[in-house]
Amino acid sequence: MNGVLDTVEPQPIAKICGEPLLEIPQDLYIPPDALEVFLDTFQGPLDLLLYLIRKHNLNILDIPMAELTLQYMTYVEMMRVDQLELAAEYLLMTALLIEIKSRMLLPAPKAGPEDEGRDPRAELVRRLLEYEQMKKAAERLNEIPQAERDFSVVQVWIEQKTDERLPNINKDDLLNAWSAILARAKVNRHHQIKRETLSVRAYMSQVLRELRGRKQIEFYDLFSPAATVAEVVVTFLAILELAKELLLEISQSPDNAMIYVRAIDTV
Amino acid sequence: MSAPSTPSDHHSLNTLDSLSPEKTKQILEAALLTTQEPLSVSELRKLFDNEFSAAVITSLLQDIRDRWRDSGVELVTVASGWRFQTKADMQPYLERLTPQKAPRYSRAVLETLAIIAYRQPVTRGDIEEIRGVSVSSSVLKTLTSRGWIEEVGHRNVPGKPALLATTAHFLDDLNLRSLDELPPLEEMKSLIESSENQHLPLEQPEESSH
Amino acid sequence: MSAPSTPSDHHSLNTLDSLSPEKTKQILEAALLTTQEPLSVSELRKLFDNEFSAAVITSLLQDIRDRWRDSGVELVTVASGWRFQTKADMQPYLERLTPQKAPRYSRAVLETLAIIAYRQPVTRGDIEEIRGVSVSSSVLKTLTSRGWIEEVGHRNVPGKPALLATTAHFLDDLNLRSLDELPPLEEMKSLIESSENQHLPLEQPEESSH
Repeated sequence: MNGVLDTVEPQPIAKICGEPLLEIPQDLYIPPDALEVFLDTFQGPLDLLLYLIRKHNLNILDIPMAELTLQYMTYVEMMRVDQLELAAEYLLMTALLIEIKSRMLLPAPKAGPEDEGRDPRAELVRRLLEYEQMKKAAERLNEIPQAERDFSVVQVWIEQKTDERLPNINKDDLLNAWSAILARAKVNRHHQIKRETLSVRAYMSQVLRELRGRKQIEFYDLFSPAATVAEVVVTFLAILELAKELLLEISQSPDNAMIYVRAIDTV
Repeated sequence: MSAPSTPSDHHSLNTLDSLSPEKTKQILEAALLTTQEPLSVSELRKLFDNEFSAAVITSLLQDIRDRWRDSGVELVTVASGWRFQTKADMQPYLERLTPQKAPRYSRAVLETLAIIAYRQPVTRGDIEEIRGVSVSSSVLKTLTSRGWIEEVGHRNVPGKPALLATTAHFLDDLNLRSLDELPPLEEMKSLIESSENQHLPLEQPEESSH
Repeated sequence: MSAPSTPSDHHSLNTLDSLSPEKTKQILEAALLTTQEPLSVSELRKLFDNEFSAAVITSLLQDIRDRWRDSGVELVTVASGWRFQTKADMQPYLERLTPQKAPRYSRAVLETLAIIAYRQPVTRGDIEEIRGVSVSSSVLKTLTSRGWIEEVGHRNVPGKPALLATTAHFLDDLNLRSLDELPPLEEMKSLIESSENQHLPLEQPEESSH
């Protein structure tokens, strides 16, 4: 990259008709074939101007404006095809140089005290120097050892213990969990009653199934010995509900001994 | 424009003749220290353009392993090759650098645990009854594998559902001597009763009849 | 590398009776070997619940650095702290393991980086002003995605352009502890004087000042 500026062994910047082009021609003329290389070699018009001044001792005062302008315009024409932005920048630089040149040629106006010593080249020179300084800084920066390119950062595997960290809880967590259940239960109570009612209806079906094909069944036989209290109560409620809906009939023997349940045959 | 020359470009690689065993080990060590993934012997041979046999590399790796023995980091072989890793006793210290958020149990886990703790022994169906939603197997598995709940029997109803209760380990982990030390549920009596009542739909059954 | 036992330690480690100086160094070493990002002394103090002073930790780190001196890996201090990294002469070998080369940046990227590093905070417009060409978005993206530059605010002018600055990670990657360690800017040879002294600009070298 800095090959053009500081070549120890000159490398051709381009080959034109098989002939290596070792240096940018001093007369500023750059053969069209080399233009692409030329554009890649310089970062922009500032970079090119800096090169011409430093390498060929081009006097900023005596830049051959007519020639330079003509050639810059040739580049601009060629660049317009696919590098319009860069073309514009070269065009701007040409305009700047012409402006400086023209101001240098005009007799200096009677300057006010604050204008004293102002050189129309000063601003361009300031920019050129600032750019050159940053260009050098970039080169120095690139020489500093860089992670990944010049050294690698150490990173060793951390062996995780097999037992993962487990959550801890305390008594209050349990209490809070209960509170949450309580709060939700209140909200859901209506819903839950409905669920239970449906289960009564399920037992009603079950009782009816047991009565199917039988004349009557003893009340106690409707209750499984394994039944929970809840099941007993639900079964009882189911029987009452069936009686209320006149789907079965409950009767008791005169000696108050046996209770019978009989399906009411609606047929 | 060509890439700028960099310091590393100027190092001419030593020919193998000039690579001392010590330097060879340094290179192996540097490679293993900079890659988290295990490196196989055949990969490590690439460091030297395959000019050392696998046996030579393995022998050097064993030397390196011995040299690291007294360190907090060790060279180990795993399925895909060799790697450096920290020893287990470093873990408690290293964890302090990256304090992870303490893991937390989900509400489902905590509520299930609370129901089992306060209402034991209970079946899964009981828990679902109280929580109003089904209990996923993973919730019970979490609590079982933590050693906080266990099956203590089966309820004598169709399906013979398992009865769940908390363990002594649960009490230990919560620093309790007995279940009596759980926070009292005075203000929740109504809930427990109401949830019991919900087993028994005695509340205005008429409401539901059309 | 290996943890050879070191001669008796001068550090007073009475605060943590159970931790020998050797074990303390093992822990520091393990922490530094496992983290890619540099660790500051204050972070390293967390390893021991801040029971060692920064001075003690720094002194132990210097011991560790000495101990690693003959290895392919070195302990260095950069902007964000201490870290282990390979020495430059390891890189040619390590590159053989990783097929893709580390990025080498174009002049456009490097010049933009230099302007941001030396003139920060700067706007994109400032950079364009100095380079005399527009700055492509890909150049800034390259530097941002490497983590070397970031937006640090906006200049209070129309359009509120973002102000760019270099990051601590940039300093880390270049082994620098602060921006002061960047190479000093060179004074450029004056352009006016040299051209004023020349009457025949294209032919005569500087010596021929009339």
